[in-house]
Amino acid sequence: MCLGIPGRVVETYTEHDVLMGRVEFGGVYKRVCLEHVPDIVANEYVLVHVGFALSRIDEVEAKRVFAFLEEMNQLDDLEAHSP
Amino acid sequence: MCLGIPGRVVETYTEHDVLMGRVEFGGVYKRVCLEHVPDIVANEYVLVHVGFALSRIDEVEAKRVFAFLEEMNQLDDLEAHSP
Amino acid sequence: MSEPAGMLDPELFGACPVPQSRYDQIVLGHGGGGLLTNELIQRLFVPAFRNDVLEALEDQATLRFGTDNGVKAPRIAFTTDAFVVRPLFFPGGDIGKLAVHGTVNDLAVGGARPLFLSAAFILEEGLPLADLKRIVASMRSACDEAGVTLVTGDTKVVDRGKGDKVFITTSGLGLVPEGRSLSIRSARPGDCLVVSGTIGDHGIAIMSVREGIEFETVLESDTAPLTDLVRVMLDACPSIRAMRDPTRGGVSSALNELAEASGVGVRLDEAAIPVGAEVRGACEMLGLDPLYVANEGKLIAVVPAEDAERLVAVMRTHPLGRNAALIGQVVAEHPGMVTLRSIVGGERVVTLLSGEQLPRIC
Amino acid sequence: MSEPAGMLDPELFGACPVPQSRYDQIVLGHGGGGLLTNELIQRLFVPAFRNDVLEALEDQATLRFGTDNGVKAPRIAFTTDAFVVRPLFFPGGDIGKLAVHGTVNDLAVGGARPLFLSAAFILEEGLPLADLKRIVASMRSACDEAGVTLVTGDTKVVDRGKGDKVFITTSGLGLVPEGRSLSIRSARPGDCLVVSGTIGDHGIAIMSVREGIEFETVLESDTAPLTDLVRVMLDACPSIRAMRDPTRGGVSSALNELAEASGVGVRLDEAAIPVGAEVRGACEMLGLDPLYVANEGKLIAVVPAEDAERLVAVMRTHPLGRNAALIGQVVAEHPGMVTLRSIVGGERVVTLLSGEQLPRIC
Amino acid sequence: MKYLDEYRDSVGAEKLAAAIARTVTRPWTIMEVCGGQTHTIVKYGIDRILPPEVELVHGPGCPVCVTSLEMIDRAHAIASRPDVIFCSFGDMLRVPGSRGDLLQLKSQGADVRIVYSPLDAVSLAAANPSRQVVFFAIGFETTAPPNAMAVWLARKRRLTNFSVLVSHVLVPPAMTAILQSPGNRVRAFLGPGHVCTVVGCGEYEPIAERFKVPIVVTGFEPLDLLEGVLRVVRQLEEGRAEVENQYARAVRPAGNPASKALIDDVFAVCDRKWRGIGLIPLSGYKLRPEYHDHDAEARFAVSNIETQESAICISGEILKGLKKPHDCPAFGLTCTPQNPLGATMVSSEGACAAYYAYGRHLEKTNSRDAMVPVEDLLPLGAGKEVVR
Amino acid sequence: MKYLDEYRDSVGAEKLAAAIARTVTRPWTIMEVCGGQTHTIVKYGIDRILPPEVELVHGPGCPVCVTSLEMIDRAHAIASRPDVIFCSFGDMLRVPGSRGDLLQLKSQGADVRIVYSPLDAVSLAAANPSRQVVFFAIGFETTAPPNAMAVWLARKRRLTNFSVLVSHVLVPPAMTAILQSPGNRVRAFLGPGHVCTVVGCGEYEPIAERFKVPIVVTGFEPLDLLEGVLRVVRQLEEGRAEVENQYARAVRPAGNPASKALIDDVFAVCDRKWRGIGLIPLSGYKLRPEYHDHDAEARFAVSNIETQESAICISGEILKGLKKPHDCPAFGLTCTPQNPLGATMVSSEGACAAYYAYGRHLEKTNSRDAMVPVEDLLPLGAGKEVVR
Ligand code: SF4
Ligand code: SF4
Ligand SMILES: [Mg+2]
Ligand SMILES: [Mg+2]
Ligand SMILES: [Mg+2]
Ligand SMILES: [Mg+2]
Ligand SMILES: [Mg+2]
Ligand SMILES: [Mg+2]
Ligand SMILES: [Mg+2]
Ligand SMILES: [Mg+2]
Ligand SMILES: [Mg+2]
Ligand SMILES: [Mg+2]
Repeated sequence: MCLGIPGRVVETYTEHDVLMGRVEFGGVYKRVCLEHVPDIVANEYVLVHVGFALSRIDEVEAKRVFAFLEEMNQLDDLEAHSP
Repeated sequence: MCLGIPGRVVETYTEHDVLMGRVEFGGVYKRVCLEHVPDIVANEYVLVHVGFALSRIDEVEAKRVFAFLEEMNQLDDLEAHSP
Repeated sequence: MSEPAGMLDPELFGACPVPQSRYDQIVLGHGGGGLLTNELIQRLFVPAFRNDVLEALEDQATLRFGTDNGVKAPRIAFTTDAFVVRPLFFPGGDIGKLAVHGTVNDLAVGGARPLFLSAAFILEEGLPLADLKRIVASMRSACDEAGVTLVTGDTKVVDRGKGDKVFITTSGLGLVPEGRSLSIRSARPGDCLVVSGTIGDHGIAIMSVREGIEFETVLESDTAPLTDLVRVMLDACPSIRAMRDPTRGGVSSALNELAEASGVGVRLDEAAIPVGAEVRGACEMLGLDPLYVANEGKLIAVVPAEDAERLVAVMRTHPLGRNAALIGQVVAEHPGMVTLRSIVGGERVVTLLSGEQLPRIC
Repeated sequence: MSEPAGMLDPELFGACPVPQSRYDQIVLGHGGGGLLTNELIQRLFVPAFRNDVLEALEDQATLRFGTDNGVKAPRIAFTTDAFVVRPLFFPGGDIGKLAVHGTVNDLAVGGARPLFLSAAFILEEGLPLADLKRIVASMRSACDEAGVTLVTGDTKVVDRGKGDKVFITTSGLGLVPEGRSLSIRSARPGDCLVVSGTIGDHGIAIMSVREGIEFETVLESDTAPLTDLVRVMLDACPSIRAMRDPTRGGVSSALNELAEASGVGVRLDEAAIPVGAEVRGACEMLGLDPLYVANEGKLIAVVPAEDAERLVAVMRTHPLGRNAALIGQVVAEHPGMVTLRSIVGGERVVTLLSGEQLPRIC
Repeated sequence: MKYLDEYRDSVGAEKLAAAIARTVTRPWTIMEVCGGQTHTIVKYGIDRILPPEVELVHGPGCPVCVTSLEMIDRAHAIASRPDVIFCSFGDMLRVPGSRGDLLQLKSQGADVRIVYSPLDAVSLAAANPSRQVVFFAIGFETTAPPNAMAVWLARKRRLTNFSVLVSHVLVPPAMTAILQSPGNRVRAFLGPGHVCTVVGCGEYEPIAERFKVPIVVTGFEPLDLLEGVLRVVRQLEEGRAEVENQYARAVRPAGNPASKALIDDVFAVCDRKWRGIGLIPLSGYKLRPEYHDHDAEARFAVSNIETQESAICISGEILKGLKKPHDCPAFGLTCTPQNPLGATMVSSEGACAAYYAYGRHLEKTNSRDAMVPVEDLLPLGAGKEVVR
Repeated sequence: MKYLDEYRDSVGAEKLAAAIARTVTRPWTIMEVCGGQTHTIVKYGIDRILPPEVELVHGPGCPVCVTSLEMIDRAHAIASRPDVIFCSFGDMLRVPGSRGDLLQLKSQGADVRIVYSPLDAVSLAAANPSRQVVFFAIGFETTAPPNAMAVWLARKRRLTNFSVLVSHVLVPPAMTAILQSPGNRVRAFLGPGHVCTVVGCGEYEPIAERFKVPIVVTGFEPLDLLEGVLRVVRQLEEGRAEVENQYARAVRPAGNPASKALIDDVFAVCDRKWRGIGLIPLSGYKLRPEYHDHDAEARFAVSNIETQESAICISGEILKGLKKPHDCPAFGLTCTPQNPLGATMVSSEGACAAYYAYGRHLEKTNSRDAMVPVEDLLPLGAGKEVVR
């Protein structure tokens, strides 16, 4: 449900007292409502659904799955080396 | 001014209390308002302007120009014969 | 329909060849086949695409394809027309039939044997499929009747309100026999003009079912494929110099184009022009001139005077030519202009239709 | 795109070949190039016009005209397409340019040398003449670039609200060299599929300026005439079996049609398919699949495996082929069907677009 | 067609022309008042078969081309409204106001429709209750009964969404204005046959008497016109100035009483501006106050739109018979049916348009001259709009 | 693209799949609640790289396909009005109600428009003050903040011509209904990542606890889904039933407080009918009375339109994870994306449509079977409309 994709905030502005922004998706720019990610700053990423930012993407958390994969790699190496 | 052509009344009827008729123009039929030629009967000719009959065509009067031409013919004959 | 070269001189008309009438937007008259259409073609399309074939402004382009082996290749006639007629179904025909006949006839009057058609459909959302099916079936039978095969096509759909049910563009290919060369540029003073039948039938049939003007009479369009009539004519009378189907803009446009292209005058005899009783009635009623009303399934031929009587006689043996008539002459006077001797003996100029035909109050 | 004969068996499908989806009226999807378009063609147009050339459902018909003298005449390719693109002017092109490229490319991918075009215009009242002039000028320069001559045309005008500014139907004629025979029926298991560049650029460029979806980014259409690229390809690689320009319905439609027509399976490698960054961004944002997005100025070629690498190398030397890539194979399995190996190794079927592409919420 | 074909006979025409030639002894200038008659004259080339002594001049008898620029501007303002279906006779749509013609407005999206009859506009109003249907009620006395009938019927049918923009004009005041013009050359009139079917011949008696001009109420076919000319010439040669009725097959001396009564019920006489001529007192009809609810001018508040005509063209003098189209330096050059500058070029009935279409221009110019450089053209719409 | 491409890595996918295979010891049925996740699974063929013990079943997580037939009929009734511009997300337009879908209605002349965002519909209302602009506000919790923002903004901007037809649905009540169904086989959930960005993870704790099901809130890319499955399988194998957050890069445990506050301001919880499932108590949002002026259902008086669904398809059981598309005799035969009979075929996110599009049907049928004789088809719109 609910197509949501990460986009990079390029700039912010207000319109009718609502926080809006220009957000980039792989080189394409779109107007997005940022009212619910009020602390966002340029170059941060937001998760956008129907032109509305639902949350900020957390860069640290984003790497966790790779840390986990890395662990598995080391596990593999261990297994590979210990017979 | 005021394109008007003779048409043959085919049938009459009333619509919204107004006298209307089906009028033929050289094989083409058109709805015409006959309210101002109230005594018209089928097969008589009316002079129609913008879907409205202005007057009945008088058959006797219609022939007058030809009578006049006929007179001239006779005149011509006379002139031709009398030197 | 090409004008004397000077008429298009940019020095004379400014660098911009956009039509210089009072319209800076398209109005219906630009599609009426008369003066505005002519201006659009002469001032916008011809200058943009300028090339010999297009500038001839025949109803079809005649092409010769080079062959690898150096053999003389056949001459191929190529034509296209868009069909936007409303209503889609009318007495005597429908848009599909018209789309086949129109293109077949443009080939035939150029002396080509029509062989192949393409059809591109622009459909408006909401068109009942049943209507489309009926149109397509009608096209098929028109193709069969005319002896052509529809070999390629395309379909596009546009939003509701951005089209009008169905538009069909057909293009046609035909084979031009070696040695045959009909052209509206080749009329010569002394030639005779022959029409294949009564004029105005198609245009009045369409008008008779149009909103706001409807008659209570069913008038039938005369749309028909002219292939066979043309064959009979050319067999009997190879001296025919040119033919044209007087469609949009009527006889007036076809003859003005001929007069322009050949640099000759045309003189018509009003009393000789065949007009059906109902077409006359409708024209009188609406204040229209049959010379400006569209035809489908009729043609005008230019023929040397010595063959004219014989041509008319031959045409009258064909169902599509039974009302054929000699309607006028090509003259050396007033080149580029069409005149008409009225039934009471006066003379007038038959100009191109200005704008589109509108019913008149006066 | 023709189906196994049984699919059209009237016993199976009833006597009425009208599309039997839930629509009894035309909807936009019928023009989307996907399943509904396919149904319309298969169930309405093909049965009505039934003949060998049309049923081949190539993008162009290849014709041979008999000659009087019995000499073997050249083979002529004939194609038509209607262009209804909105807006008229878009980044990287306009409707006029597209109308020339589209028809030139249909000829080129059939192996023909494009030579002549016709153009039929359907204009809506109120169209600024300046816009028409701009479109026509663009057509002329597109013709010059592609080496074709526009030799005949037509113009019709429709009432305001009965059209949408300009529709253009072009038809094209090209010469097919003796001995050359490209056909979407001739793909063989083992063949490779090559695309000439990134996909989806044109469709996304058009979408990017469409009301309701506008991006704040100017994406350029990739519209281009493929004549020269095709020439280079065929010179280097005469073994090419088929080509197609994946326009409406995108790569998915082109390959499904190929699979159907040749009775083979197609297997794509998602990771190998070139997609530009911005097209990817736009597709992610709107929930679209680039495989279904329209292209202009791109082609897909089917080539025997042994020549594939060389073909890609040759294409990359051409400006229009610099992103050429080998994207999949023809297989004997699942005939008539296109599958794709995803970037994470799973497999799925790439069906025809169902209806038209709509931005998704989910 | 009966009552048409027999009046288009070339043998009869020759005889009548010969009789005229036999009768005439010196030059006479005769005006056919009506545009329909002008049409017949040029379409059939009738003036070419008349003796040189007889000069026909064309009167202000085209209802389309005498409609004032400001009335067209008002029509434009009304038809521009999205809630309006604007209905008109076909030939009125091509007449340019200050901001182009109604066909152009239609091409820009306005709902402008051609009707054959004003009664068709009433039916449209009934069929479109949520729209405002406005009919452009132009015309001479001839068109007054159908237009009045439309208004009367709309009121009777309680079609509150139907209204008319009235720009009716009357013939006798125009004839009087012509006869009173300095330099007037008109010595006799072919009277307007169709107008007289409605109002009869009585209104013309005082004019004939006061100005000593013969007036022959005449029909519209070639033989009618030739007989009309013959009768006028006879009067002139004999020094008479009477009203005669050549068109008795359609015209009763008293006109049509039912029509006159309906006109009286719906319309009142008013001053009226004529394109090319200017204001003529008591020369038009307006709606009576009882029909105020169906008055488009009031409903859409457009009576404040007033437009000055440009002084470029000589159509006023042409309408009065003082000049001919060829006397105008713009004729066929910057002024063509495609781009008309004045009243007499705007409709195919107008004298300039008729000359352009039917060959008089052969003598001086060529129809292809219609294509002239844009620099030479006047700005679109020669008028200047004043909104107060 | 950053935050997308790195989660679509085939090496990582293989490793995760291998880890799952190593972990699993017996069969488990896991439901991904969300249609977006279903989409990823079939698009990337993820279920094909999972060990056979792991069965993924697809939940009712497509907002388009769970919208009730009667809501679509109400939308149809509103969009049919000539004064209305009806705006919707693109994929909603293809969903058939009793009288066809909104694309068909558009093809018949209705002004139906696709918008990318509900805020675009607000702009349309501002740009078209003389029209009624109605937005079809469907969606799960994810779409509630943008929809609420549209209503809030319209009120703030006094756009009295803007209203919304609300058909919002909520995930937790649907999960509860599934777990309570007789014959339920679902032993764990991949939780709806995007829903949780708004509402957080807290609402799922009671469900995990009460029904003893692991719930791993999961993202939408291949690596997300594989990690989600791995985490679920570990819990299952270890006998745990906890709420975990795989999608922590976007989901805060407490969700988005601003979004929750706005939802509370604009919406109130209500009972809601789900297509294919039926009424689930307290499973939706409706507008609060304070926003009554922007309620399209009230404004256009359509709440009396009620429609019974046909009993033909098994989409309800599919939505609850009890059956798979192939268990339906209509799948791929009389029911196709072209001619969908039930909720799960109507959107490309629906389980039946996803199977149809992405290859599960390879096993049983052929896409060309979509072309079936018209006799075999059900009448257009399987539902029956009841207007009270
Ligand atoms: S030709 Fe034109 S400018 Fe001259 S008088 Fe006639 S209408 Fe006026
Ligand atoms: S295939 Fe169609 S009929 Fe069968 S369950 Fe799915 S939606 Fe219902
Ligand atoms: Mg043609
Ligand atoms: Mg033609
Ligand atoms: Mg095509
Ligand atoms: Mg329409
Ligand atoms: Mg022609
Ligand atoms: Mg093509
Ligand atoms: Mg094409
Ligand atoms: Mg043409
Ligand atoms: Mg439009
Ligand atoms: Mg193609």
